[in-house]
Amino acid sequence: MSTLILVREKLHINKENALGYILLIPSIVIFAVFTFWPLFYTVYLSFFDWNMISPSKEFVGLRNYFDVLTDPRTYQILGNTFLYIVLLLVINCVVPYIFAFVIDVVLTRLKGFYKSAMFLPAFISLVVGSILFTWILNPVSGPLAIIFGWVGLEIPNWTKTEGWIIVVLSIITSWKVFGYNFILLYASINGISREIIENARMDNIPLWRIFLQIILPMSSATGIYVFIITIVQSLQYVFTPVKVVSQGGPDYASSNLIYHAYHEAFVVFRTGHSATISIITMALFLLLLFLEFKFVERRIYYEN
Amino acid sequence: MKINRTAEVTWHIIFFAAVILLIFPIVYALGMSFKPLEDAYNNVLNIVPFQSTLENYITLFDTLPVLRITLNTFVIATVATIFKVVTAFLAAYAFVYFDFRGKNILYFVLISTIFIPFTVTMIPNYLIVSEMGLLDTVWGVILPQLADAVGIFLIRQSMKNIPLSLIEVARLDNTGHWKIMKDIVLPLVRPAVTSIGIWFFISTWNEFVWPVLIMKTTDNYTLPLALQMFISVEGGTNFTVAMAVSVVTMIVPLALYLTFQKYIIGTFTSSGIK
Amino acid sequence: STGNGEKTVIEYWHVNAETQGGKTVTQLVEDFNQQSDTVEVVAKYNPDMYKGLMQNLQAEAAAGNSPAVVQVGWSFLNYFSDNFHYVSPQTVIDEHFPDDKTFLQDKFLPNVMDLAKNGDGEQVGIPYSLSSPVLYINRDLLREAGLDENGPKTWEEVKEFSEVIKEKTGKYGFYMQEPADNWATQALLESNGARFITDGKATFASDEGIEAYQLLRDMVVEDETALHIGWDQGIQSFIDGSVAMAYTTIAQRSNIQSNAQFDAAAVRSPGWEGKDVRLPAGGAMLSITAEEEDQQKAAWEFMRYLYSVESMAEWTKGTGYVPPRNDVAEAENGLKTFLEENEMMSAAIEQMDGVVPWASFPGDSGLEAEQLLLDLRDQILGGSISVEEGLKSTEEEINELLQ
Amino acid sequence: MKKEIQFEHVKKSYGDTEVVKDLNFTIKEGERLILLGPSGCGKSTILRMIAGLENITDGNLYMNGEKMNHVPSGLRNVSMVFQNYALYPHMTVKQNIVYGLKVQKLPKQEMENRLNSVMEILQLRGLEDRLPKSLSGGQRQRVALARATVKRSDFFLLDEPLSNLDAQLRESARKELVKIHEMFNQTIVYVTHDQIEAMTFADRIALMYNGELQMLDTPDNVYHRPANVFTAKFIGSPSANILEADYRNGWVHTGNQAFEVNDSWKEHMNKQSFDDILFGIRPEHLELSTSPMSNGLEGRIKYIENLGKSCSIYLEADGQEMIAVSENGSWKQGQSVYVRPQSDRIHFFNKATEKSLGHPAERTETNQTIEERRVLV
Amino acid sequence: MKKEIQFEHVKKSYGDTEVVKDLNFTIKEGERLILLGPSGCGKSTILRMIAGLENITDGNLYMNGEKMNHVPSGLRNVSMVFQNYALYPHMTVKQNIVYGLKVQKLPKQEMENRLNSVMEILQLRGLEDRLPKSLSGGQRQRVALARATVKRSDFFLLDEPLSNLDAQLRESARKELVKIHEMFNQTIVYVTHDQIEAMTFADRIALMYNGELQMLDTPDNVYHRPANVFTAKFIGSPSANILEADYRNGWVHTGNQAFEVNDSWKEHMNKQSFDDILFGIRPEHLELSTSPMSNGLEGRIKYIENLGKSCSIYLEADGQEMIAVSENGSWKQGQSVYVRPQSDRIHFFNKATEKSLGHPAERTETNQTIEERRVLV
Ligand SMILES: Nc1ncnc2c1ncn2[C@@H]1O[C@H](COP(=O)(O)OP(=O)(O)OP(=O)(O)O)[C@@H](O)[C@H]1O
Ligand SMILES: Nc1ncnc2c1ncn2[C@@H]1O[C@H](COP(=O)(O)OP(=O)(O)OP(=O)(O)O)[C@@H](O)[C@H]1O
Ligand SMILES: [Mg+2]
Ligand SMILES: [Mg+2]
Repeated sequence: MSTLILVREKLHINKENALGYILLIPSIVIFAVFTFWPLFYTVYLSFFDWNMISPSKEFVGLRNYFDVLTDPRTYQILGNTFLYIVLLLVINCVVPYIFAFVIDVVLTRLKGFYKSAMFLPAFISLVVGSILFTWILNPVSGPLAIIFGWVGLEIPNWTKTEGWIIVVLSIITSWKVFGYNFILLYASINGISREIIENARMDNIPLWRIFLQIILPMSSATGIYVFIITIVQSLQYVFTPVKVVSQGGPDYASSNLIYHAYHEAFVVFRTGHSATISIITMALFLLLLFLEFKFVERRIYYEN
Repeated sequence: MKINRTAEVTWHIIFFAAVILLIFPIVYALGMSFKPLEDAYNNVLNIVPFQSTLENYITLFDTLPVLRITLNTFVIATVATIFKVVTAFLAAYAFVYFDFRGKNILYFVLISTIFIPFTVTMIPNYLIVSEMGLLDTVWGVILPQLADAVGIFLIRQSMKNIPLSLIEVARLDNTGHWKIMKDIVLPLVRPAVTSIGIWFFISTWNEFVWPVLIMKTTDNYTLPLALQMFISVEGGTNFTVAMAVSVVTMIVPLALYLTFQKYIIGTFTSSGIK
Repeated sequence: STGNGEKTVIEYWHVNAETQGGKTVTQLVEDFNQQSDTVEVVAKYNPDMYKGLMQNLQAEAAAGNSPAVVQVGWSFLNYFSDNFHYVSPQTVIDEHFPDDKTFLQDKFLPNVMDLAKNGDGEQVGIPYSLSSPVLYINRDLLREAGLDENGPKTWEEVKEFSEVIKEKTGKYGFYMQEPADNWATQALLESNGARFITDGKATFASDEGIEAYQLLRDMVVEDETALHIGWDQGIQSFIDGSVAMAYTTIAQRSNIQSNAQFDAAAVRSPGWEGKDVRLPAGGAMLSITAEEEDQQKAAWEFMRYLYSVESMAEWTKGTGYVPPRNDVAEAENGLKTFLEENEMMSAAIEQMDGVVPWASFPGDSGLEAEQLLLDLRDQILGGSISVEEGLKSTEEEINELLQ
Repeated sequence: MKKEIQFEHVKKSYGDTEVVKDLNFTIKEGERLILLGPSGCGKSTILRMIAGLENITDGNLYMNGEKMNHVPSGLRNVSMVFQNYALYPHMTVKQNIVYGLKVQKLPKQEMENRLNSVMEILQLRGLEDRLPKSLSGGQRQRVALARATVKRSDFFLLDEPLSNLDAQLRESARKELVKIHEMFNQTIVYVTHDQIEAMTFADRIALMYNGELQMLDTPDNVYHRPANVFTAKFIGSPSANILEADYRNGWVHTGNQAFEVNDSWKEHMNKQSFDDILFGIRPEHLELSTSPMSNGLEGRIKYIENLGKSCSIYLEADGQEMIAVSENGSWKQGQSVYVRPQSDRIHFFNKATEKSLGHPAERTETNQTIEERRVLV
Repeated sequence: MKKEIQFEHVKKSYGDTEVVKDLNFTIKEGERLILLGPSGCGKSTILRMIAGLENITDGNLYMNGEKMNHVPSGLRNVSMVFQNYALYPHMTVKQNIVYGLKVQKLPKQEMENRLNSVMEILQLRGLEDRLPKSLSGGQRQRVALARATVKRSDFFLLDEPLSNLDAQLRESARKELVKIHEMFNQTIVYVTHDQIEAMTFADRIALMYNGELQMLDTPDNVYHRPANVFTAKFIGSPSANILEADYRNGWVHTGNQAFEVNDSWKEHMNKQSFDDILFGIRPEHLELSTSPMSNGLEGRIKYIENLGKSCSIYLEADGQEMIAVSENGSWKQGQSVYVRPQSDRIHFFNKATEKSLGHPAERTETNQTIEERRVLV
């Protein structure tokens, strides 16, 4: 009883905000069980050398961290991850942002058509997308190669070429999420008061400025969501095409941090390493998120 | 709002190109699902099959209890979606409209989970699900997928853009929180809720890594697992049947989308907040 | 099949996609369940081949559960036996089925049974599917290029053929499968006299090994007569006639046979001038992972059913694998007619005497070692490292790991 | 090139509802036109059409003599104060004001000058770095006004730019607007509900009702020579008295009473008699007395409204309601009083069409230039 | 339980800026209080504090005699018209209006009745099913007003509820508000910039400036007995004339001229003399003549502003500016004229504090009840 009161004191629970806590309970329970517990377990595992089944776990302290951080491969993969992020940010954040702006603000016709059509691929699984693109982009036999062949062009052997593989895998991922991000941004831009845009148009402000200086800041609440989610996508969703198409190859050229963690855990069964990579990945992106909260959040425009 | 004609035409060309790029693979998949495999290999350019055949679908329906599997998938996707959207909405509401200690930290912690690699949670969650005796059950597939902070994130962003005065008016009327949620906040964040709902639905619908682990019997399969059954590097993938599965997999979300398209797309344009 | 509650229910984990015998598995399991009063088998398909199965098994084991019978790919033999709980089939037979005491001895050739023995010589399971690499050829293209339509016999010829084909038809000459394993590479290298593993150490960087790999590399990098792409895409390109020859598993037979619109044939795996062909066995064994006695008993009952002549024959027809039992091919109730109708199979069956175990690096780091070789393949065929340097340094690295 | 705005059969519909009906008029170069009319009559819509923010459903709009129907708003050289301000919510007050200028690449010095002067005039000093959401209603409105004025475009559209300001500030803002106007001679279209504003600021007033133009004339004429009943009643507060009457031989009969008009009216009415006309007189043009007057009507005070410097007297005369105003507060409810319409300030309207029957003195507007009309406000 | 609102040393700051400073006053039960003051002076903030939408930084707020600082707004029985309307954008006009009633679970019939009557009064018929975004500015405002009135709560806060309406509609809306008030006797706090509105509607006027209460009194007193210069200048249009003067022995000296005040003033000023005081007189209390008058000042007309029914005459007298009004338009710019302040309408202020030096006739407010004060509007 007294502890209950103590907890209430500590958490500052009163009649007005008690409901706030109550509303959070379902989320907290679920996350505690299915995310935080596993997370602690993983942190724990990162100090062991283990393959998850053998009865003996060897405590190795920080050696896994040392191994991972001294492995040049880690940095190659970090570089790949970064490349994925940059590519996806361009294809999946910048481009749909511009598209959404132009379609909503600039165009008068075919808006509905574009909206529906671009959204369509969102319904297909990335596995299917990966298979399809592997087929369509087959550098020798695919339809695209054949058409290119007519005009004497060759498709690069992307599955086995460093750089290209990341580009193509990013395209596959984008194909699925592009429309979704587009629709989100569209909704957000569409919510901006027309009169504000009209005022800018009346001042003969060039479209690119309207976009950068009015639309972007005013839709930044959704914008930042799409931005962060795109980074997540370049980590997590890229996984499927990597797994289906290239298994991280050639020679890790298409692996990213998550795939690599998967690779370590489920292909070569080095659970400790995998846990370590996961922890490092998380730490890295948490830092990013933290910076976002610290510095970007303040500049996001919220109505309240 | 008008721009000059050439610019407009240029934009239309760009958008058409984009649409073609985005739609082509779908059309191609559709075409392929009606081709004999032989045709698929040898006539890659004809998107519409020379000789269309239903054989791929027949094979599929012969091999698997497709309806049953579709129903499983539907139940899983629907339950998960509803649950995720509701919890996310409630949490976002708490974060936006209540002031309590540790709010920002809690929010940050929850949001940061979207960066947790699934490799981290997979095995421990398998242990949990197994411990709960939920292996090979719908709930075993659903439960761990519920921990997804993306919804909280998006809905909160959207809620923060509702002018406070609208909530104030309602509060003056002594409108309870539940009613405010239902009648005012929800309609105003409908674009966010709809889009995250669609996203949840589609991603649970298409999820395969997790169900592969949990589901054992064919009767409990979900559609993406059915797809996996036709993919094999060693024996050669039966692309045309795989595409037939893909088409079947696509059909339900697509049908739902098309049915509610007016509403959904309408939602995205019904702004009016400002 | 009816589950009347008294039947022992066991799980059978397999990797057979619909294109690779999945139907047959379903059929066999169904038939088995029908005729058995005591056992009910539930078959679970594991996508992503043996690796996928191993992953799932890992999770299951971590959760403290286990299926009764699993397919274990040859390359996971050591990893599996080191890390998972299993019982040797003979142990189960000895304990519960005195009648079957000699079943294994009678029905299997010793060299085939040996495939399922781990580094310590323990019988981990029973070979269930065997495959070997064969050379598929596009006879139309060979003819067009004025080449022998029976295909090349040696790797040197493969190289020459490819050059001619490239020159005459503009098509690629050759594609060697590139999955996430070194199966085909092993065949290429060991046939030239190299050995992947000698006394638990990697030894592939011998002169023979280098020579063999060099040939492949030259075709890809120098001559550009061979393709270096993913497996799916390679097969796609062979079937649509863009590549004249493909070196891949016999398991692709039905795919190629039914989809190629040219005169396709399978010929024996090429050797090296004057040397014996050594082909690693592909496929899998069945191993008993059941922990309880009744489960183990049930597992054997099910396995015995799977290894019957009729079942084996069905299995072979459905998968394109070579049967591990010595008497199936000739038996009337076996494959006799089937083989007569499917010429391509004969290449694989004929070369069975050259089959050797799939090199599986021992110890905890075995899988890592395997991975290093895969990375090496990308490096060599991508042209980023010379064959000699690559093989040598990788060998060194692997040996370090294995210590 | 004349900074003129011309409406030619302009119509605007939203779906089925026609909100602007067949508009035909010209706003002259450098003119200060006030758009007046009840809420929802289409004023904002007209501004938006001029600005190019709203498609014209039918008809043509000319500016500078050129057809503008499809010219993008950015090319029309207009600036506008929106009724709901439309401030950029993410920009500070200062940024809001100079943003358009920055884009136009105005020299920094010039920009500063304009900014400073407008900040001063509209009393925005000290708010430079505030975001709109932390401004009061009137402050926001002033920022919107400031933003539009610094642009100094040829056409200046204002949609109730001062509605949230107090009388003093409103007056000074209006004066500044006039100053700016005199410097740059823009064509100004100004929507307001404030009649004082209309009277003091307008060169001409366009009075709208239900999407239709009721009268377009100088404030003086709109006030003194209303073209129809609507105009008479709409302009002036309290509203003009409109009574049913008959006109016979120089005598106006209303109920049982009658009064005689002056000679110029008699001449104007051309010796004709009219049954059933409407007789109009503004409250301020009624003389009020406790004792009977010649040509006066008798009535009874129903109630009195005290407006500070004057009061409105509501009375009943012959069953019809009338309002009079008085500067002294000595009137009592229920009292019997006499009112006399100032003969030169009365109006007659056709009862059916509600159109004016004209006025004796010729309207002066047509032969008066804007400059002559315009008094120094 | 009294529907009273009491401010006790109430302060409100946003960060460092104190926008309401030490407010102390009581709004009586059933009173119609008008909050008046220049833009940004804190009127909306006061309403929001009453409504419980804004925290009180310091001091106490009592309603019904209870301390309300932390009572949630839903429990205060308040309805409010927001300055920016705050209509629910996703609800139709009708839904907007009845939403609050639905929440209160009002019987359907009663709801319908209230809805119908308010739709009628505010002329919203035909707009029932429109969404706010397809309404004109004034229509939105009326919906906001309708939504607040149907609630009939004890406290009724209105933040410039009529600013976007035309004079006629404004007048009728105001009358309806009065009717509603008479039926339900709510305590009304009403923000407006319109002085006519203030004068006709208010029981008392609270005049704010810069977060401080300047005067709280009846309209009559605010107009006739301003407590300070600010009040005098703020109320009335054109603004009151304030001239620097000396008072000596019944004579007011301004520049080189002087005039004599009447006896009651002399008595009031208590035979004292004052150097450097401020003398105030409203334009409408200046008699204007072309010929010299006793107790008149001489001046020259600088310009004339025509307001329709009257005109404002701007003149210079002894280097100080003055405004007078006249109903006749015969004045000419540059003309020399004489003005005479009506002796019983003049005001004197301390030059330093700008506080009034009082008026001869005692203020009447204190011994007048609201009901007595209230005229039938
Ligand atoms: N969030 C805020 N932060 C800082 N200052 C604020 C904030 N909100 C309002 N203010 C300031 O408080 C003062 C009072 O604002 P308030 O809205 O009460 O004014 P008001 O009297 O209603 O003015 P108006 O007649 O223009 O609506 C203004 O000067 C305004 O700039
Ligand atoms: N999108 C729309 N759909 C339908 N009707 C509309 C739409 N927008 C405006 N209207 C109607 O058009 C009419 C004219 O609107 P407008 O905004 O021009 O009025 P206004 O004269 O500016 O009124 P106010 O003085 O109240 O601002 C109004 O009756 C309004 O309801
Ligand atoms: Mg308007
Ligand atoms: Mg305000």
